[in-house]
Amino acid sequence: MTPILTIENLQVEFSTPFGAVHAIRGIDFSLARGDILGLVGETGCGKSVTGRSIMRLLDENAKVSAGRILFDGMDLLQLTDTEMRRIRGNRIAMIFQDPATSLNPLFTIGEQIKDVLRAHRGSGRGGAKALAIELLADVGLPDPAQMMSVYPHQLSGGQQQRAMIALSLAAEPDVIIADEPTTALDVTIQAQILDLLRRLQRERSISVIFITHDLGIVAETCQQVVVLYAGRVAEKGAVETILARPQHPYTRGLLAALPRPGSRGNDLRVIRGNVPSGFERIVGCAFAPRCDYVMDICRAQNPAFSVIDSTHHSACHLHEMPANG
Amino acid sequence: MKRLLRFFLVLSLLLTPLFATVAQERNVFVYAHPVAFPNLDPSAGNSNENVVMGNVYETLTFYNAPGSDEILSPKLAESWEASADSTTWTFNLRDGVTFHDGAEFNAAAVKKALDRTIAMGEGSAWIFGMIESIEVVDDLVVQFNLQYPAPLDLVLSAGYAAWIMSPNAAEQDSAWFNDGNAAGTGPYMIASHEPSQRMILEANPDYWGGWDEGQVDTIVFDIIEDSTVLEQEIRSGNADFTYSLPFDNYGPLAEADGVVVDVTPSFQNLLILLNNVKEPTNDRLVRQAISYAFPYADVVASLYAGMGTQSRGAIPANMWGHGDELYQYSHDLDKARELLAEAGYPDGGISLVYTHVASDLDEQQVGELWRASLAEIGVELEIRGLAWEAQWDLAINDPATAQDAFGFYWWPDYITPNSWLYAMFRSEEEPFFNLGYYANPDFDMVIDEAEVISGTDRAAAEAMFIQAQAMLLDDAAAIFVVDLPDIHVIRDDVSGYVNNPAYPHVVFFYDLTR
Amino acid sequence: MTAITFLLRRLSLSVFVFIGVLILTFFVSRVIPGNPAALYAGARPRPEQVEAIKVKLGLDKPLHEQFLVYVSDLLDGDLGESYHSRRSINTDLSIFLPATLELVIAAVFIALLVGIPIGVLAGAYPKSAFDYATRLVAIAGVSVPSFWLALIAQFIFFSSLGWLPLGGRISRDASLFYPIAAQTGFYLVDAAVSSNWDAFFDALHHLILPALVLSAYPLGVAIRMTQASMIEALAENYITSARAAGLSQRVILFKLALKNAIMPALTVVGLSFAYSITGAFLVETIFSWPGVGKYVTEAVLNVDFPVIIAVTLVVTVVYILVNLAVDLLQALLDPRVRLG
Amino acid sequence: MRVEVGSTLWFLLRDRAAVISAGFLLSVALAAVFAPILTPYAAQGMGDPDLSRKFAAPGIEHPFGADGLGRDQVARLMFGARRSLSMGVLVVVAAIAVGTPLGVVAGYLGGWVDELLMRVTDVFLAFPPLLLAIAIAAALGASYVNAVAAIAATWWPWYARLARAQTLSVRERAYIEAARGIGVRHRVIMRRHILPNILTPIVVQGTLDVGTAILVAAGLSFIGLGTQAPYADWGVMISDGRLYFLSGRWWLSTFPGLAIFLTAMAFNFLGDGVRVAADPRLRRTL
Repeated sequence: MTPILTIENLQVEFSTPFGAVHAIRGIDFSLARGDILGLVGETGCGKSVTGRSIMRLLDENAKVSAGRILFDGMDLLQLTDTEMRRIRGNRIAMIFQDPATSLNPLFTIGEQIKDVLRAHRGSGRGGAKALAIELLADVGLPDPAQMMSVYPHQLSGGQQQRAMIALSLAAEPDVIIADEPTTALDVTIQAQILDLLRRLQRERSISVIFITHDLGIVAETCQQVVVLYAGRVAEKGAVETILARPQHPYTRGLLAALPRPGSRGNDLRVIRGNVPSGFERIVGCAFAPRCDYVMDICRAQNPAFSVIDSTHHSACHLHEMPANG
Repeated sequence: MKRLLRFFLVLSLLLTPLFATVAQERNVFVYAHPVAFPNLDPSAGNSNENVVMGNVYETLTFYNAPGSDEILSPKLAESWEASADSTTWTFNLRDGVTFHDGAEFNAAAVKKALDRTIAMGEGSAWIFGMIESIEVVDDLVVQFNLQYPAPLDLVLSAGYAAWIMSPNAAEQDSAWFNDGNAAGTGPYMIASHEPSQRMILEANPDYWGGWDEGQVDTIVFDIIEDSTVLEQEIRSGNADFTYSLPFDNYGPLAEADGVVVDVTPSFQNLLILLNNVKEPTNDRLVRQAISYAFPYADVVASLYAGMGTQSRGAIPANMWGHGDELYQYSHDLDKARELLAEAGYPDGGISLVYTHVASDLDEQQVGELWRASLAEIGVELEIRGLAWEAQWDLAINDPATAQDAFGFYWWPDYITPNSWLYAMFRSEEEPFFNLGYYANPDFDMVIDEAEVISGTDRAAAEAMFIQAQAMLLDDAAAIFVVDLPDIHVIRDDVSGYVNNPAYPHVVFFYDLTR
Repeated sequence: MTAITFLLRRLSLSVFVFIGVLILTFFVSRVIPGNPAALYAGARPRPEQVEAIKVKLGLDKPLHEQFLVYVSDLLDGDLGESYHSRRSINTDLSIFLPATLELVIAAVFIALLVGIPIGVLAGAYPKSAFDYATRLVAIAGVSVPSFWLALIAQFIFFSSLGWLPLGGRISRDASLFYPIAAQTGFYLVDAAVSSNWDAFFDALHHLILPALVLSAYPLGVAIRMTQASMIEALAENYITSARAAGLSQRVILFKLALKNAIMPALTVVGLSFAYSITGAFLVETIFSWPGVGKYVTEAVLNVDFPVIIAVTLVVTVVYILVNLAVDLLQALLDPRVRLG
Repeated sequence: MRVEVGSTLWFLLRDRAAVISAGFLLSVALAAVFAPILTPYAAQGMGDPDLSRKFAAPGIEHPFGADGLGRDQVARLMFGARRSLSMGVLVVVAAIAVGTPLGVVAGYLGGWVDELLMRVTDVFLAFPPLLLAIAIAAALGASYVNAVAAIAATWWPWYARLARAQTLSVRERAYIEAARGIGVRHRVIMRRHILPNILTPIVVQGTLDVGTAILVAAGLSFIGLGTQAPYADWGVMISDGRLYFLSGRWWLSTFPGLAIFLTAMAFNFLGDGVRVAADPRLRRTL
């Protein structure tokens, strides 16, 4: 089965008055149909930029300097603005981290859903309304008909995110990119939203890219995982294998930092040292300065992917060492 | 609603040509008027509303335009006579005249109207100060008893306060008149009035003078304060008559098609009162010196575009009391220096303040030209523009802090030389318009005597008024700058227009045809 | 905060401001040099007339007594009479105020109609040629002296092209042959409700040029404010999410972002409204527009202080009301502010 | 918001419009200062007439023509610049000089002093700006100085407000608390510690305001409440020329109007540039 979304050698740069910032230094991964793929890494690793690159919603000073994003046989990077607009929301939708600011404060939930329906379905008024109410019911909002005329600020955080999810589902997309959709929420709510997402993904057989810094959520939610570090893929593969047998020292570090079940874990900075800045030209492995197993080659040469097994890849010179085979 | 709307739209389109034909049947005359009408009460108004008064109301006697054989002609009075001492005047009134409101014009109406004006005591009502009582002798005969001899026939021709309104109107207050109501005997009636914007007069069909073919029957006053707009209105033919344009614009305008620029002498002049009390202008020599340092020819030629004339004495040419032989100062800087030296200022070193009405560019430029000339004899002139009342206030408060030179326009309430001489130069305990504090007992004596005999022996009075002016010139009490021209612009298809300076800027529309 | 407490607080502040303005204007205008009684007496009054009028007008009384008299008249709704024309100021203002408001509203309307879309586009495409052109236009708008622009506009549209009338509010023909029945004093409104379309178009024809000239300043302000708040609004997350939902640029700019951007822009409308009234003072004179500005300019030249005080008070009230209306409108537009 | 002068200047220099504007303003100022040397018609610039050149049209001798008293318009403009420019600057300086101390006092002391001062500014701000200036100028009498005073009287409340807001933001800072703690007198705290820290935004606002102040001053002069004859500023020149503007003598009002327009624009561009350059958050829009 061909993946629905394939990213090949994606590189993104930001231009600033102080020079270019390399946010993504060449990443590859693909999303299989019906899968949930977790994209994990620390702040600044490029995971959100990857999501926005797919949607082509990068800031004006950012540019994709190389690579392809293949979706359903098209390279998204080659589409015209109008063609891309027809993809957004319609074929690929996005859910954001902070529902409070991602919903427009001045329009009712109903109006915002109808805007999306109008943009992609061109549905008649009555149809759009019925559809919207159905969606609101589906995402588990109480009294959906009344929800139509409610403003975002009148909802709780969890309700806002449900509304946001309804919005993203409105045009029945094939892919949803969920960018830290639960980070801003309480733990109990977080679980509810994750349940909701999983249920909807199953029922509607949507493929999801789940951007998060929380390996715990990845473990509960995803089938595939891609670990990013400093704009590069450190390790990728099926969730169970990677969680069980992490190969990359960075992934190991992340897992070691994972809090025990029940406590809330969002501080991953227990690995010593700092993430390299985007301004730096990185020679060799980006993780080398922080790596406990660093070797000379790590400082000289960027490691290629080693195939651990058919679904598991890791970029580390350690794998090339016969002793560690 | 929509259908109704459309119906009216169609209706109005259909009616438009109809209105146009109506317009052609009317003989409309448009007076683009540069100022609003301050007070439409005929008893109280003494300013630019006179053009309305002069067409809606009438006076008993009428002051003829210069060039006529007689000074006065009959209007609502057909004839009149004075007692030998000119303290009792009898007027025989015109028969068969009715007011616009239907009331009959008669002696009782005249008495009621003038009694009202005198009782109110506003505006120019003071010109009737000599009247002791008014008696109705007969239905059409009215008699005035005076406290002292005075030329009452002249007084009653005045362009202010002498109007006769209907007895019903005489019972109203000023507000009633200012709302656009009126009831006179004149050839026109007020049809509509939008204050400060527009007034429309329509012909009084029952006018005692009757109507002929071609006379204008509808008068539109458009109040347009802006001289640029005025000029464009008359140029384009939108307006038929206007005045008060910048002097420099009349030349080019006269060459435009369809426009006549009518220039005649007026009874108005510009003078600069000099402070006769305060140092250093209390010195006659200094006053004479700065009089010689005034660039008369430049002012007349440049600021007034050659259309005015340098004044000779206080009284304008063409008016009785004007002296053709009086001394005229000229621009003579050598003489000015000489006089200054004689006064003890060999190198000048004097600073003077000249005030003028802030919005009056002519008065301002008079100051600017004078300043440049004074600078050459070492006299510094500060030019200060003020609101008229502020300028006046500064002058009357205290001679010691008053301005040294006061730019001042003067025109007569009724046509007598004493309007100038008494008001501006007779010594007073508390000066009112004698704003230069001129005080000369000899001068006072001459004009007082002249006033007494002016009702009976006008020639002798005139000689004395001229003699009094000679004293003013000798004392250099003021700088007599320019006799202003009356300049009116009128469309050339209108005939019958004659300017009458006794009624400034009043057009007697009844005389016009086209 | 409920609507009622909000309104009450604003109103009580406004009353305070109004009293302050009243006191300030009254005393400033009484120190103006000049002789109001002489002004009232008309051209070249006699001394006794001036004295009589001084008594009649109460100008012989001490200043604080004059003030009390003025205030008690004001409480009766009487603004007094002009010393120059002796006309009731209430009557005058009932004619002149609608004229000015019609002009100012037209100008602000033009400014918003043109300025907001331009500001939206300039905010949406920063650093484009359009953005730079817009900056130039906006700065030119707030930098051009209105009275000079009025002259230039007359020169172009009246003298050279002959397209528009030089001044006035309505043509003579219209007022003679199809006069407007005065209801509100707003000619366009009065003509429209009475279906007097000839007069309507005539009045409109007269309104265009002064309104355009007067709109320069608020246009500049509207452009700059809309642009600035657009830039801010477009950086918001909900715009990103709208883009992610595939909404069209038109919907994003003119529906979603604009509704958010318009509120800061609206507050400035209150301010630019006041500026336009000020601008009208100079522009009205040039266009012979019979409004408050022309009225008060003449009053100043004549030192006619009852008019100066009255106009100041009335314009201040209009200004306060406009700002109040803007606040209320904002509250209505923003569901986050609860009204009751 | 204390900003380094150096970096502000560096960012300012990157704003081409601001640099051009500064250059333009500098040359106008130089023309004003050195007018007596630069024009052969200096006496006319000061008001002396030359009736032989009355209404001379623009030409080689008088590039901008001559006015109703024959005075060279270039010379009049140069001498007029002295008044127009200085009026704009003086208005802002006077308004800052009055408004800033009041704002600092109100913000620092708080309480009833604050309440009173803010209500007074409310009153002043409720006036349509030109109207109050007109009334005050009429009360004081028409002159250059009085016009400046009248406009400044309507302008100071803006600076009082700004200074108050800035004072409130620095009042609670540690070093000021400390100074208060060791008993430094209020006056000293305000003058030595608060004032220097709030000056930058006030100066920025001042630069932005000069253009508008020039416009308002020109407006006052236009209705005759500003500079008095024989001197002229640009507003007076427009006003004098207006009578003849549509009668073929277009040059009288056109050039002084352009002078005001360009100068006000230059101040606005410069002010805009300073505002952006002094504010690190706005710099990225450069």
